[in-house]
Amino acid sequence: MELVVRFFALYRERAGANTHRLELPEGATVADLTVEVRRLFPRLAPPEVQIVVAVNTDYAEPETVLRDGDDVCLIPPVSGG
Amino acid sequence: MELVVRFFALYRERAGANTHRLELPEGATVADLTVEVRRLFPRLAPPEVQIVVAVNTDYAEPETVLRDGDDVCLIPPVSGG
Amino acid sequence: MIELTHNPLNPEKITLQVRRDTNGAVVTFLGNTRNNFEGKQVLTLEYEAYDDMALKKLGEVREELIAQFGLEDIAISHRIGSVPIGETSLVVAVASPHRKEAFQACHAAVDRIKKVVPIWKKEIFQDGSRWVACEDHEFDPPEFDPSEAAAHTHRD
Amino acid sequence: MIELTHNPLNPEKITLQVRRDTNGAVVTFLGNTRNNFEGKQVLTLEYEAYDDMALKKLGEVREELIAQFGLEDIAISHRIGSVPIGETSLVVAVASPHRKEAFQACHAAVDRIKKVVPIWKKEIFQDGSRWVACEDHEFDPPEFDPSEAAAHTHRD
Repeated sequence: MELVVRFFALYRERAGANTHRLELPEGATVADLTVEVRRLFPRLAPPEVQIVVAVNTDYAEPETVLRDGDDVCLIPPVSGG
Repeated sequence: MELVVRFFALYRERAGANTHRLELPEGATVADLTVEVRRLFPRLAPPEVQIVVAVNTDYAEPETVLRDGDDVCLIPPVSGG
Repeated sequence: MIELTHNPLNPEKITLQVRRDTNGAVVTFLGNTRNNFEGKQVLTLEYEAYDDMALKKLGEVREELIAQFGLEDIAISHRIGSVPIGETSLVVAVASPHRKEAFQACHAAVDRIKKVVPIWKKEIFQDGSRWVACEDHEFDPPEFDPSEAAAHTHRD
Repeated sequence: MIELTHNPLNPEKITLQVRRDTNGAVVTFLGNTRNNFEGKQVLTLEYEAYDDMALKKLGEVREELIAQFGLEDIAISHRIGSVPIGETSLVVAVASPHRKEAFQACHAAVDRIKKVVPIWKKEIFQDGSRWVACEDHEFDPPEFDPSEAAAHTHRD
């Protein structure tokens, strides 16, 4: 399964990219995705900080199963207002 | 001691006047004044309702002693806003 | 800024009075005249103030809350006289570095204004009128009802 | 009304969106860009949003609070892009028959927006910049500090 992950704000700057194309096995979860993201971008977030993931414009739990074509975004701590 | 008492809003309507001139003995208190006001205007407020008095633009306690020339106003329950 | 006026209020102008580049948060309250009282249509409202004392009490409320909440500024403007339905009778604008204090102080200001400032409003209906007492309760029943009336002592 | 815009916000226009003749109380919050962070001069702020999700989450906050507090309406407008110091980045306007609900709902709306809506701000200094994390805490220390960073998980 191929997914395009989008980075915003702090994560975009640390990744040095707006998007990244990932290859994940069928049945992979959000937790699997963040493991892969941490491997590819070790400076993205310290290990103690949960990388929050949005799938199709909703916050996703670590156990959420990803599907081909999902809109996947990495959400650094928000600071609107 | 002669005092001019001012009425506002509901009290003005019930008194049928903006002001009333009162004669009170020297040393009279706010409580004495409200007794006299209730005698003159029995429909102003029911006996169970405290008539609130402002003296010189501050709320006055019943035991406050009045002086000649004081600005005395009767304050019905407020409802600004 | 403290103001009593017979003119329509300009909430934006009043809010601008308190804004500074150091404010993170500005909270503005608008008290608007409503078109009904317990289902009965209100045609207009009449506000009356004991002007000198009202301005003094508004100033005291302002000073007390600035001190209590560490605010930058508060502006209060109250309209007096005839206020048509849907228009604004009270504007309170509070500026603070942080939003929690701005919300709390603005709410406290409105509560205190309604409790201690000598301003009265009268609702005008098709077939009569009534002076509104604290917190929209009836103060002027046709016959005195002690249990009703006793609740309306409005001092602290 | 829910809006993300690159243009300056017009608080009065946004507040007018929620006003009805049945409203007794309207509370408006303005979030303004501040000129300093811990004494350091901020030159300007840059706001970035994940637009689709931000609009969806703002809509959810609006619907939830209208239901929870029995409100008449809420309008939320957030500015995106470069916002000069002293200008408004967020307007939340709440209309309610009664003031208590208007104050509580407006405060809750701002708190929730800052917690769940994917919008980020960056403070630009003379000599650098920083992404602000929840509640104005530093999220991006030069070296990772677990005790500091762990506090910034921002999900419910």
